[in-house]
Amino acid sequence: MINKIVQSMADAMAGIKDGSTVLIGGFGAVGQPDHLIEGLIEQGATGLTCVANNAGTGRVGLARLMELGRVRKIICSFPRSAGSVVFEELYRQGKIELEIVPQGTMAERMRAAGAGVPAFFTATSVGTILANGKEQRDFNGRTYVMEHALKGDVALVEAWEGDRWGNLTYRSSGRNFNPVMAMAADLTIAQVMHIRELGELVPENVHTPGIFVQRVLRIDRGPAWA
Amino acid sequence: MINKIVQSMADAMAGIKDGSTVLIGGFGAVGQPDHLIEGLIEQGATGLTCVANNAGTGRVGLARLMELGRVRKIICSFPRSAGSVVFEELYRQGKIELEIVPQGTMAERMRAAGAGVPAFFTATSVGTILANGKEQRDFNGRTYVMEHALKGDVALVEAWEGDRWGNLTYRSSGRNFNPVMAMAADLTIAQVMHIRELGELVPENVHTPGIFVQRVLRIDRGPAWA
Amino acid sequence: MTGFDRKQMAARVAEDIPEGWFVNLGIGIPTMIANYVPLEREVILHSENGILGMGPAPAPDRVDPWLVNAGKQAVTLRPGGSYFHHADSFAMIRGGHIDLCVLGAFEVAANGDIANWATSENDSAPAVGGAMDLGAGAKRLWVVMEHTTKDGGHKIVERCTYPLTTPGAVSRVYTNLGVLDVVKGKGFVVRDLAPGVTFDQIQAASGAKLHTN
Amino acid sequence: MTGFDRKQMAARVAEDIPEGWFVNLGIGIPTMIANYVPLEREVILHSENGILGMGPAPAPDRVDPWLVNAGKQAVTLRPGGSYFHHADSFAMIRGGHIDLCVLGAFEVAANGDIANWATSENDSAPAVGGAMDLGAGAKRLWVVMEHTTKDGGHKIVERCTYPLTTPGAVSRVYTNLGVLDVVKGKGFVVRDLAPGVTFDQIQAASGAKLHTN
Repeated sequence: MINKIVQSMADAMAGIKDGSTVLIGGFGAVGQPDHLIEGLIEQGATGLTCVANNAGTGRVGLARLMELGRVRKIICSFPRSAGSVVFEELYRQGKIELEIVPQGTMAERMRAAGAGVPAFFTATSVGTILANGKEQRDFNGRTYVMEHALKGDVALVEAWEGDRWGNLTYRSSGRNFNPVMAMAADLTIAQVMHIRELGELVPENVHTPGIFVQRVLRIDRGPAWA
Repeated sequence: MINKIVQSMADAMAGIKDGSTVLIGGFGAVGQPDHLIEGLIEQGATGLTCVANNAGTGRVGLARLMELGRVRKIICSFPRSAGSVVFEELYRQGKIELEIVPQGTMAERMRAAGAGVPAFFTATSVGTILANGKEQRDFNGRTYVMEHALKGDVALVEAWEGDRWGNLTYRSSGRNFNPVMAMAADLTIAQVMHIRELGELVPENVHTPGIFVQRVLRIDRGPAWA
Repeated sequence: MTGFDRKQMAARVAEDIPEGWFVNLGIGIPTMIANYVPLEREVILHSENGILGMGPAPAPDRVDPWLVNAGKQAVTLRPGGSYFHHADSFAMIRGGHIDLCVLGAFEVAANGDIANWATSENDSAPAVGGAMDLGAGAKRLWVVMEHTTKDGGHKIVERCTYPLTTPGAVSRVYTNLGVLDVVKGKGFVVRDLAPGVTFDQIQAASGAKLHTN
Repeated sequence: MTGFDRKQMAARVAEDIPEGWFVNLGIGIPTMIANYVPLEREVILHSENGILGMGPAPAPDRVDPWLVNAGKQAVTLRPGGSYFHHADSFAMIRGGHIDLCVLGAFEVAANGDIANWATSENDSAPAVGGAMDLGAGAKRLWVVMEHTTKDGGHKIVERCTYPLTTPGAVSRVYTNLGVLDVVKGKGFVVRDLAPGVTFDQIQAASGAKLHTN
């Protein structure tokens, strides 16, 4: 019997190696796998490259992981959210590397990694400093830059429901980067609000098929999110 | 009030021009917009380039459109289905142009067109005659070919449900090429089994958001498909 | 010189958005535009984080923590709305399916260049978000902003001095002083003046030549 | 020389597929493999037309016209199965998420090349379908086929003579005479012989050198 449901955070985090590229879902607090990030802090892997839309806020979660010196590099579109104090400090001190990627290019680079496309062309960033050093090329009279797939060793995602085959659904705008990151990583770990019996999810409405998911951990995020 | 629901086949087909590239959904009979193809036959546009997985069977639908001399070129992955007699005849007589595309490359080329990606790289077809004349390039030690976006002027798709904003759902394996083609065309026309009130479709489970759909026509496919 | 206040600027943009358009609104004044499009004029709002059909902010006791806009504010979903993932959301943008994007800006140039994300090439950690995708992908890019900086510096310029977000993308600018079209080969053309504002006043507040008609 | 019949060939392949694999089965003998994987050994079948978790053929009175496999035959969906569109389906294939693909073939060469879609470069209208995507994308490609053509021609060859589907992709071949591994730098290695078949017999039926061990 296939059973991707794990019973403990330790099992969820087992085997994440130093130097891994970790994709972290969410857009702000919504769809962010808070508990798994805490689990990663606990687990101890270091020298990480983290890919997330934002560079953490306050001194918890991703910000805490950075503060502990465990993040070598961050790849994101919007590092300067309100309250991204830890990142700003580390960046000023030269203690963290930053790669700024336009949000849509970031999503598409991960989708490409998941879909076996090593590189693609986009008009986004053409004529800006973010295109510096990138190959450019004209198609039908318009200029595009070439962007490369962005693959993860690990993806931490949040979902609404999950089953033992790893099928996931998302709630409302909690979907955001999560399905794309699930596709793009070798080891995708999902924190879910609800475990469903196999067959309970409507086959037409599975948002991330289990082929993209290796581990599912049920988390109680509390009544505010229920 | 936005209302993409049209009341007649003539309204559904209005404005399709000679020389158009027409994307036709479906995989075999499943998810194939049979009625819209009949509508296109009636409508009269000619010199068409048709993109579909198969090259038609029997002497109805796409095969009939070809038999009437209205199709200049067909782009497909599998022209030689059982019963693709019309295509075989025309092709032997040099009366129709054929572009064979691997099935996944065909889907991805349309998805790219819909997503504003003019070209991408894939390992599919490398080392085969289908890669002849295509640009090749190595990424991380593997060779890939460059493939171009495949855009439609018109897409004919079949869906299960539709609403007046153009939101669609698909049933079972009837989804196949339809959502990808809906993204890739300037004018997407959907034949649906059921019209739903706005708000009846669950927002998380809309399969093709209305932004990709211009016209919706209700069709009764009969009890076998209900 | 009276001019528009921020609410009036948002309302002025809203006037020009026809029913049926798919529209992405940036953070700041652009977000306020939604308040001035009557619900019965169906304009479908897109949000980068995977929403079509965004509605107004919820009552404080009806906030859904799972539903935020690109500015991370609580919003609602209208009947007919839908959710999708980030790659699909940006496929809509990059693929040219969004009829209109309205952004704020630091500078807009006579050639349609927009700068709205970084104030220096040496900016330590500029936050680009989805601005470059929207600038390059939307069918139309309009800007709504104050006509000048707080200390009177020019934001309507011949050439941008800040790093670009997208070259040649802006087709219209709404400011507290009026509405300018950006016309290829010509530059800024005054389309409308705010109440109590004269052409000479809006020209004096601009760092680029303005044309009439 | 007895050897396997078609059903036994399918059953022999099925033996080697472990629980938990995502597997795509081509048309013909490959499709029959599903009948020999017991449902309690959970192998998740993928179909190019957007299905994961395909189940056996339905009873004739329970056919769902919306649900067909890549060969357009009626199938069922197992609990836990899901549907998705063609681009997502081939993202699974191209992205290396399918553990195993089993195809039929005209020829398999000692270097792992497979030819299964066209019998001549001048073929008027060859039908490639998803074979090249599967050959290039699946983690493993196995072939199941008769060891020779009906008139005794070689299908196990040093070099393919027909146009390739994918170069260097095949890692194992199941035939009516036995099971061959394709080992890089070495070629065909006999892994198993069908009942009543000797090494000399299988070698004699092959157009390439076979190795033991």
